[in-house]
Amino acid sequence: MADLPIWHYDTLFLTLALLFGITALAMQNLMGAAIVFGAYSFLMCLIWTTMGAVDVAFTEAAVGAGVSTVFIFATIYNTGVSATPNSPRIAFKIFAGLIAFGTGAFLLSALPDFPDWGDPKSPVNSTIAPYYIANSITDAHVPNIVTTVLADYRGFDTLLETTVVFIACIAIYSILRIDNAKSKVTEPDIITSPPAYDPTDSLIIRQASRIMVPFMQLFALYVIAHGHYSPGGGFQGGVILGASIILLSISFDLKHVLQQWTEKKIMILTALGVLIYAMVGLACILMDGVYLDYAALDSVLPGDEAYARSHGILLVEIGVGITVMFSMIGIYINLASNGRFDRGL
Amino acid sequence: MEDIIPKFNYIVVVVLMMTGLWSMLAQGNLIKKCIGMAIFQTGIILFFISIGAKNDALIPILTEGANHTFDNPNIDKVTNPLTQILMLTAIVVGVATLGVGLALAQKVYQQHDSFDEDEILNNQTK
Amino acid sequence: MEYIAYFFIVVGLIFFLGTSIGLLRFPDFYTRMHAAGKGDTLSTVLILVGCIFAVGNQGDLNWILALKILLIINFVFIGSPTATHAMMDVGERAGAKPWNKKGENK
Amino acid sequence: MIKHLPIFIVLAPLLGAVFAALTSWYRPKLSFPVVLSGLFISFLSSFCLIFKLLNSESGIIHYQLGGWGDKGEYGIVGIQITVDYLNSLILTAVTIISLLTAIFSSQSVNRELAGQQRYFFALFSLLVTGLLGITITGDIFNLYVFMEIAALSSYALIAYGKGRSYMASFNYLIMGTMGACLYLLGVGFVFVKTGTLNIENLSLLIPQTLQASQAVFVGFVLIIVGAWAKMAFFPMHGWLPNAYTYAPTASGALLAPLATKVSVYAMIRIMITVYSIDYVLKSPNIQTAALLLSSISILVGSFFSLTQTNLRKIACYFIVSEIGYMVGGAWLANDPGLKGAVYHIIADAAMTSALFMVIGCILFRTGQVELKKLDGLFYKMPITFIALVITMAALIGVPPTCGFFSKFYLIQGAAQAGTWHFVGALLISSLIKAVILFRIIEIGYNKVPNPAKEGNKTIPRDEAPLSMLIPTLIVTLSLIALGIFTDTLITDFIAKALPEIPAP
Repeated sequence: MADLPIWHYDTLFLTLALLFGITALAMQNLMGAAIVFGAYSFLMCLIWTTMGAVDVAFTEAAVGAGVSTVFIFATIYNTGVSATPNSPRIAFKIFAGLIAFGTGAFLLSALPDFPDWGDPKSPVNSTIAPYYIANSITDAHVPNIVTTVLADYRGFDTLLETTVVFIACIAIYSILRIDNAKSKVTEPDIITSPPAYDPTDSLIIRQASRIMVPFMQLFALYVIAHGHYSPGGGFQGGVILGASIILLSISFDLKHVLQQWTEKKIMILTALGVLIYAMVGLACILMDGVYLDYAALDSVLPGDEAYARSHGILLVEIGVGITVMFSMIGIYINLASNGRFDRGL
Repeated sequence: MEDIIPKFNYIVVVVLMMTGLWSMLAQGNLIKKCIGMAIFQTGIILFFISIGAKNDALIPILTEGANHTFDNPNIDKVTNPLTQILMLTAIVVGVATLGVGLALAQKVYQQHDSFDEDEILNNQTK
Repeated sequence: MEYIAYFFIVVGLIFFLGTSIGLLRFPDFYTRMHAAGKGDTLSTVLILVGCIFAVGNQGDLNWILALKILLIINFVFIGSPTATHAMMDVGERAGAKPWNKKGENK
Repeated sequence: MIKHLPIFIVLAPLLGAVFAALTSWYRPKLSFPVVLSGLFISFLSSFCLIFKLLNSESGIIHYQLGGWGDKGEYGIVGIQITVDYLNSLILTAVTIISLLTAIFSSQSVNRELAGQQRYFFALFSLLVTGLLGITITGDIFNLYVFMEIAALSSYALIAYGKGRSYMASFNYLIMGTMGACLYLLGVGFVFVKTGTLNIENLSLLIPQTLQASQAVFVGFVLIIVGAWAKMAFFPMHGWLPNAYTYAPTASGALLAPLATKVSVYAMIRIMITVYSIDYVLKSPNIQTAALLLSSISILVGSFFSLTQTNLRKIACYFIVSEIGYMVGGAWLANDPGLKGAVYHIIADAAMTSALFMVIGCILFRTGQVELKKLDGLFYKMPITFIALVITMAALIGVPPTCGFFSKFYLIQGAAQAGTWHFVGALLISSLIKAVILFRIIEIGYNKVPNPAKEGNKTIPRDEAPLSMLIPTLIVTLSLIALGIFTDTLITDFIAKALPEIPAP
């Protein structure tokens, strides 16, 4: 099996993925489109796993197939399902099709110039990347090279990426939240506690999620902490943690979650995650290093310089995890309740 | 044919991306636009992952194995980690954009009771 | 060892085939969900059991991995039927009528 | 600490935003000063960097994040941020304008967004972070991330406008994401052939060894088109007027001068540093197309501005036409053209900023900026009106304002390249702006009989509050100051920033 070039089993997956993508866009029922889109994302995970990109596949499984599908559901729940167009706009569609076709042809014109798929000597695989592979262990004692590059070599990207998630959370709060034109900054009204037993709620679902959620959270913490040695890290763990809360709010009632996770808590914790990351970087400056140079933290963290890097990576991953978890919850709460914070999906 | 087979994946990637691009441009439904956007982004991610793939290579997590050791790994047998990091970032950026897009779509729906672009335009010019 | 793995995986796939056929051929929502829920859970579990043997190394089971896969089986076992139940529940509330022999309600 | 100045430019507004989001829950009043101090630190850092740059021999300051610098045969393995003559100016311009806009907008935010301003300044600061990041970064992928930071925060800032702004913001999101995706794809195509993302390493590789590569060329076109979508260049300009018109005053005043200009900077950076002028000149088809599009862009922007009745919409269409100036100037790919384009980035940032601030002042007092309802504006808000006239004069290109000099260079460049349609478009657009200026003067000054004379209706003076007026005046006067110091700017910075350009 291992002798086959990569593309042998990828061809099937790729064609299927293409099919799913087109189906998702062609469906008139938005709910169906969202489901097919989720399936498409899972297929993408498979493709990436076969290409050896486990971390990406993990993230896509948690983010693309999991959370974004739920986001689309929440939106559809608050709006309408059907997507029957009023006007077909044939001419415009053909025009757009021509643009897309032209762009595609232009992109494909570069095809003969490309290295073959899976060529280990292609420029991408032989310029900087070997440095990471060869030095990840000596620089940071981290076998998962993706983690090292993510949080150390290109740590600045990750700081900004965390910021992007933070922005998304603030942006959605500021877009969707409905203020009752109160000029005073107050907590949203205390939400009355839901009835103990709601006949429309299923006991089975509640119990099942009650069993699942602790394990999910445990697993998420494992993913964050064990990101040095196995696929995963702050993002994946954070998303799973967020997803566990989202599961609770789906299976029980959004009110439960809203009671617990007020806007204040979510915003403070989301900001806190970014702050942890940025502050670890600043600490490096204060200890005579460059920004995000965890080796400068050598004197406070145990072990030698490489271990200092390893611990620094862990610290920032925790920051990332916190931000991602709470912003996912925040985004979900907003999308599901349509900014009203009283009821929802 | 000889030229095409090793590069078949790029063709699929391009078709995927163009499907997404087309639906971002042409679809009248806002949610469909969002889904098209996500598909476009996945296409780009797939493109990046494919250029970093290596034949018969292991995942970028080093282990003590038969053909390479911990301190001195066999570079040709480890998938390129760099493209993967870039795409991790791109995925997260993608979901953030999707969230904001959906939030805006909900607000638009509240105003116009429709996801259809033409209808919204009609409502606005009324 | 390898053959045990193959056996489980093949049996799992047979069940999966049954699931797919059932999903397509059964007449109404409830029977379809029945096929999907039961067949899907069982076949996933069987394939995972096959995987336990497949990841073993020359006759020895890789215990850590086996434990992890067992945990996955556990969660599939909880999650999949619950999801099916939830969909059934929603289907009933949405007014999907069960099929009967006269074929009144399709 | 001097060593760390480059990172503080980006970090200060970022931390300001985070702290603002935190403090808004405990001391809501503190969140504005926190953001302001972040912007101020950023401004100070960029200002100090200019002097450091002038004293340095190499004319370039690197800062390698995480200490991951050049590793011999591998190249630069980490992310590097770079300050050189080209971007130090733009960094300073962005920080100054954002600082002034923050001061300017505190009042209007309190009034327009009463009750919802909690995250406004956090988002404001994050937008500035994104813009500064685009300007300062030395890594093409990092640029993409910064682009998204700026974009996401601007979607939210525009959506603060309520009403029609949601749809405008959604359209902007779709167009902006498309632009960012095309950019990222272009980065991918470049990456395939080079294997590195660092601008400095790329600039060594591409012009020398990869001139003929089709993939690199496709990457070039994709990056440029992506940047065009972000800056609302002609065929993709549809989102801009609505988005900036329906945004709240404060968002408009920040976004309009900076967001598009920074994209232009990114395009120029890719054109002259990553690829090279040589490369641009060797792809004549793209050059001709770009020049033609910029002429059309200028004309479309100008003519549409003539048809509008809302001063804000007019200003938005001005942006579309000004984008044409800069893109056209850059694609002339000769010495005066590029000088004009780079100079115009700064000049236009100041001009647009002044224009939107003036509009903000008028909006603050009168609540609307419909052109025909501005009668008697001169008597009501004389200082604001004079500022408006000066700004419009700068946009037309009346000496000694900065607009004159940038246009001078652009026309000189176009004449040198023989691109006469660009010259024509420039002149026509000036003419149209002059028409609009006279219309404004007509309405604001002549339409109402002079209230100072006896017997006429008196119009009470009602200027905007000082916190709005002073930033407006500073920016307006800077238009003249920029014009006076053109020579210093061009010879000390811009000429040094541009590479050797082969004579035609």
